[in-house]
Amino acid sequence: MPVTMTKGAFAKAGTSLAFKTGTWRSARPVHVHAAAPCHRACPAGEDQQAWLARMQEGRPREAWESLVAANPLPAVTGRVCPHPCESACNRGKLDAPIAIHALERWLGDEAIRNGWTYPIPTGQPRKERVAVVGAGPAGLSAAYHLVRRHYNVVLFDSMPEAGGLLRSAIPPTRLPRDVLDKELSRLLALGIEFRPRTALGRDVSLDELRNEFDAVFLGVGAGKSRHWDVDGAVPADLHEGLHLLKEWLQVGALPMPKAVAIHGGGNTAVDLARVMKRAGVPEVHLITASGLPGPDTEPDDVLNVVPREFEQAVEEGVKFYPHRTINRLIMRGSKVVGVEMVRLKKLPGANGRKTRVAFEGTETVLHVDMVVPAIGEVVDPAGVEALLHGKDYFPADRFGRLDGQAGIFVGGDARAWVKGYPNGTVTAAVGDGRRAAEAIDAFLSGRAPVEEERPPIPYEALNLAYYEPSTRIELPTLALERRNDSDEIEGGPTAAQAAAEADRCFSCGNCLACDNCWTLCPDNAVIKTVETASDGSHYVFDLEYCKGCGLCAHECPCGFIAMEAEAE
Amino acid sequence: MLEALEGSQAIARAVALCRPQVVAAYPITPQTHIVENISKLVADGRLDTQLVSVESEFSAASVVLGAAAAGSRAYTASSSQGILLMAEVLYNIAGLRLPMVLTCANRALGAPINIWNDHQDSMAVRDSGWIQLHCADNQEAVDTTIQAFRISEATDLPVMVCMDGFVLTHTLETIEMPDHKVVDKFLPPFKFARALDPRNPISLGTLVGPEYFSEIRHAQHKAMTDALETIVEVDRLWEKASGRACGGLFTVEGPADAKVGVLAMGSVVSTFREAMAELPSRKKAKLINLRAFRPFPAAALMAACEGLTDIVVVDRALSPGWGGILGGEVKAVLADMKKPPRVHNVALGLGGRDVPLEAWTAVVAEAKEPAGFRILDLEPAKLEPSDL
Amino acid sequence: MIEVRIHGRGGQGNVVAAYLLATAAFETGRHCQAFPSFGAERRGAPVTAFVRIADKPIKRRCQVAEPTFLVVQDPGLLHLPTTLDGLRPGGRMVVNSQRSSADLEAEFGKPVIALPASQLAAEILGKPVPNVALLSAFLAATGLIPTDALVKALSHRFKGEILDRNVKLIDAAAKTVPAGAWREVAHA
Amino acid sequence: MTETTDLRAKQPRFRGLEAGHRACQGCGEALAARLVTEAAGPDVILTNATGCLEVFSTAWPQSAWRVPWLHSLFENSAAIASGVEAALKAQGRRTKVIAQGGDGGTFDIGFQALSGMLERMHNVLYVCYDNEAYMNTGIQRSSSTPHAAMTTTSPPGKARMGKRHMKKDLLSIIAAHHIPYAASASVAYPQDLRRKVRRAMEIDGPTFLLVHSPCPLGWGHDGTLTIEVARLAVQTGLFPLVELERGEVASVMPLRRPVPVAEYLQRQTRFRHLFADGDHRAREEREHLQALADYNIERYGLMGDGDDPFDSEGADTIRRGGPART
Repeated sequence: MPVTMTKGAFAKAGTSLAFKTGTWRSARPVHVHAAAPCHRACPAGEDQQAWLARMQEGRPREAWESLVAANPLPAVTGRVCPHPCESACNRGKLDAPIAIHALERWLGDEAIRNGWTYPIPTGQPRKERVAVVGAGPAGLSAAYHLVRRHYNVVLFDSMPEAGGLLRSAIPPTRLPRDVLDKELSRLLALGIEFRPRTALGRDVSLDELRNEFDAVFLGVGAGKSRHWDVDGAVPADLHEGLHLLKEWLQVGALPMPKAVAIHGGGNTAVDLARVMKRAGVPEVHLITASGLPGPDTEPDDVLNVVPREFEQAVEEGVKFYPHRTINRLIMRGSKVVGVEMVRLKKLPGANGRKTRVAFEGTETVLHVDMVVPAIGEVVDPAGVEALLHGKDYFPADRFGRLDGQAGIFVGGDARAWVKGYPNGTVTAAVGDGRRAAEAIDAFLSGRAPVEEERPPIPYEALNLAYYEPSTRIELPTLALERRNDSDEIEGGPTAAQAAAEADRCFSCGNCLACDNCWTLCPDNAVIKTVETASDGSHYVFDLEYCKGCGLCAHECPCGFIAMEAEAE
Repeated sequence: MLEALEGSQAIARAVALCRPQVVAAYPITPQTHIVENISKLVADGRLDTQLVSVESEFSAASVVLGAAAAGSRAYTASSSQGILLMAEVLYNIAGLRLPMVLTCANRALGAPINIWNDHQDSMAVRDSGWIQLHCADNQEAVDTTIQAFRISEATDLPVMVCMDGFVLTHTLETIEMPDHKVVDKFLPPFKFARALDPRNPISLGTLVGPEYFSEIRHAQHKAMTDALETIVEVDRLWEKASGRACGGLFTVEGPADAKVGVLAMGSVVSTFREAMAELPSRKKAKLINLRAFRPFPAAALMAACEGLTDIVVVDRALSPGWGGILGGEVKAVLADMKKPPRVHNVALGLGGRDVPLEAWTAVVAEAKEPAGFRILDLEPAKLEPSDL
Repeated sequence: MIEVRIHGRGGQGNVVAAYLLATAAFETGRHCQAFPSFGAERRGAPVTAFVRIADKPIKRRCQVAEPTFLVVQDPGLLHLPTTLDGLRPGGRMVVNSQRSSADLEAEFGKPVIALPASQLAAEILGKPVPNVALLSAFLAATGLIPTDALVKALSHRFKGEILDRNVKLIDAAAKTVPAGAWREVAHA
Repeated sequence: MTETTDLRAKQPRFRGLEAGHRACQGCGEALAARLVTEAAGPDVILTNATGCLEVFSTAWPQSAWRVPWLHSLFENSAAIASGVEAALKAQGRRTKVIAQGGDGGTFDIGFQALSGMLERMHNVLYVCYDNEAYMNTGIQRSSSTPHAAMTTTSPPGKARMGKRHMKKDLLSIIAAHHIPYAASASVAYPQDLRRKVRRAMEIDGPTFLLVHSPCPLGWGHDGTLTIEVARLAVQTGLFPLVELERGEVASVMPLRRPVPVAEYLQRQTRFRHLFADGDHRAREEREHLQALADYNIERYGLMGDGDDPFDSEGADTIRRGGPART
């Protein structure tokens, strides 16, 4: 461009734009929508950061809609989930994690209260029909996600009502039945054909389903208690924990020993212990190989219940014996009069895998007149023997696919453990249903299933200078003396509490729209735009001028910006 | 109206007639009376201007720089060390092509400190890019001051009006002060196309690299040489408006057939004029009163020197180790003539030494001496033998 | 052309005296020039100023080396060798002094008009500033310019009561000298 | 015309300093000037002392400025601003004048002109971008260089530990002019900085703003860390953010948890010699700097916990959808 001489060498405003400083750059800033730790930790696949963002914006309905894109049952999981999201929450390293669990519950309750309906993405109706066996969390989730994909779904369950384990094994003190009913009825109203009282192997066979449907999802759960004995000894009047719990939930019957030893470290064990204690059993002992929640306990060694549940159980008088197992049953005839416990711990063995080692000389005796095993359940093989091959669980992959069984998908407690995809919780079952729906859709569309893969965002990637310390909300709990068989023990947050709590979210890995990059770029190379920034942020980098200093990346509070070396 | 006025007072009145919007100054002898008189005019409500009484000449020059850049007619005055303290800014004002007027009440430079008149100060900033106009008497100083604003605003070049300190600034004499209506008509309100204005935001004072610096300088040089014409034209217009001219670039006075010329600037010209008339002279000589020192009227001067055998250039300043500054320049210019006269160069009246009427005789007589430079009114008896 | 040199001390209004005299001349239609020999002197030090009065424009700007008249504002200055330097043959001086003119003429060998200018000024103006009284005496003796012109020159600087008192001082001072005694010198 | 060109024209904020300037990567001064001009808005006239800012913003025939801008010399930014202001007054224009300079042009060579401008009560906001050395000429010490810092004219060696003298307390000298408003600010606290600019803009009279602006090259830190280093200067107490009205302290940005100065020092190579192993002088100088920070904390009462209306604590904290709610 020819240069025009100017009197006294004055220059016109903003003409420096002709000088493209972008050529100076050796690294460029890029937006990296890394996965927040809460999201990565969520077995259901929720993006908590995303829906917390909507809450921060004051749009609870949008938050709920974002949430139910992964999990159709927030009012349920917001009560029963052990919330690994909170354990993973980066905020926990600064002060205390976001009370995600409580906010999920609040959103779930708001949806019920306001009659919000699921947003179904638009799409072409599919003519294929899918059978979903089991109306527990896995089956419900699979059905839901298939409906979202416009498939025809028939949902089978042996019970008269949907809910599976939610209804049969979780006390209403943890999950009030009206909440469950409302959540499920909204789901079933989506157009799912529900066939209750239809048991696989009894009322319908697997082959019939295979013939009638284009795909079959098995969310049959683990309904059969795992075999339990102590050196071959079994009390005559042995009752498994899950059985007792179901019986109490269905007919209100409960044995009333003077002292009971419950063996196990999961929700069934703890729920049953609390139910028995509240029902008036004088001594309730819980013996578990796991450790108790606390700073010194390894995450993979801790009692598999929500810490608050544990705390409430202690409050209510349940006595816990961690890192122990039952070494010997002390019998008088076929009646139990006591148990001998021994201390044990998970230690790395010769092959590096942790195994439980009992320590001789640490035996103690507990005088009880009843022993209840609650060490877990396995799949009831009735009707699915051909798929189980004598195993406890279906050896499915993370998408629920079974080797050599095209068109059959499994999820929930019924599938075997897959690395990175633990199960045994309601939320894990919801996640299984969601992934299976994707797998079924992929199968029926002749493609491979995909799952979102985003890099994690560690605490160190955040810039904490921008976050003020703040206090986590305290939730109301029913006073000890007012706890009974039916009233919910834990309360939810108020709307104001929920909003304040959501504000605490760091927004890990996602743009806060805080303007820092825009404000702090010395080169005016960050441009603010809602329309053009298609990556969920409000900004684009003007690479014509960006010198690649990296200041924006360093000052992004939520680690949304990374520097990427320019190609040579 | 004819008045008996002290030179400084007359200059203050002339400046006021030009309605400057910003005046900034710092006191220094012998400029002081000008600023005092302007301050009095402001105090009496006879001049509506922003009078900025700064903390140094450096800031005085900087203030008028800023004022001019913001589109205001600006004025300042100084002398001697003050001019040197301004020097850095003076180069800037010219380089930025900012119009304004500065009165230099010419004074010697220290050390040794000397408050009296010579031309060393304005000579020290001769290359700054300012137009420099010298005045033989206070009437010329008044008229030149008014012309200076018009020249400056027509050329976007700053103008330094040089008037001898004390000899003119502190002398009361008969002066015709122009009527304000005449001046208002002659000098319309200042409109500056490049004025700093948020509605048309330009950047003034940019960094210019080697690839363009020569061109920028060339443009400045051309503007200066073009200004020769403007100076003549403005003087003509002023004559039309007021009835008085100041002699354009220079005047040539005395017998037309004289073979000897004397070239001088400033108040000595006035003394020489009277000497030419009063003193019996054996040799005819012309007097060339150089008004425009910058831009230097090279071509016109060559033409005016046609037919001279000798020219004596009177310097009121000294470049130690070289000689007279004006003398050197005249010699350089006349060297291009087909038959250049011999150039004799004398300095006199340094540091306020009185230039008596008889100096004219000595200056003319210098034409008989070999060409070269000397301090004419040196008193050798006062020197140490080793300095002889 | 008449050339006058005024001698005084810093703070006595020496330059003002020169300007007043020149302005008075201007008021009568003459050309004039007045300027100080400005130095680094401070209050009390001897100072000089110069006045030229002519009927045609005055171009020379050199100092007055050979004055026709001296105005001496402080009698002590007469004892300085430079004060009488260059006074032309026949030149005269007006001196602020309590002594008689004859007394001073005898001592300095030049025609002198002496008057107690400081005393007069002190009485009439309330300040012992001798310059106006001396100028009045000078004008009265030379008849160079009517004293009215001096009043007019003063009127550019003073108004009201101060001007009135100065007019009284001019009258009083003029009466102390023989009017027109030096007329022939001034018109030579 | 690219997509960004179009977007650039529609930015929801005023740009006084446009892209395409030639400042170093991560330049604190460029950022500070950008923030100041943004807060000041378009109705201003800027002056600029010679220095990095002037050089990198106006390589003719280009200029990065979108507001009228005037540069003359190193030492006369305040004086030419006085002139511009006088001219505006004469013309009856209400445009505000902002004079800009670095620490060299303000603390040192332009100090007299600045004092004159303040004394004459010109309606000018003077902004000093303090990067604590002569950066334009290649990192020489100025009177603003902190004690013990290394520059090319205060190198550490056997006989010296960097700059021997203290950082000049310019703000106190400014305060002695009893001008209506003077404040210190930092690029690390843009909300606070912009608020102070707006405050100064509203005052009819001389105001002064000292903006701590890290120089990655001169201080020896990565351009990425410009804000972090500036933030630490504030959080250690070495660069207190204060507001003065008529010379009296009117408010300070309180420190809730002062950071030890070592956190600040060790991020910059200009203080590298203060971390030499086994050199007792290094430890002494570190302690000295800590003492200086403690002195500031005590002198300005930075350990704030009251509900001062000017309490700008958390000025750097952010929220979804924009800056801190104030």
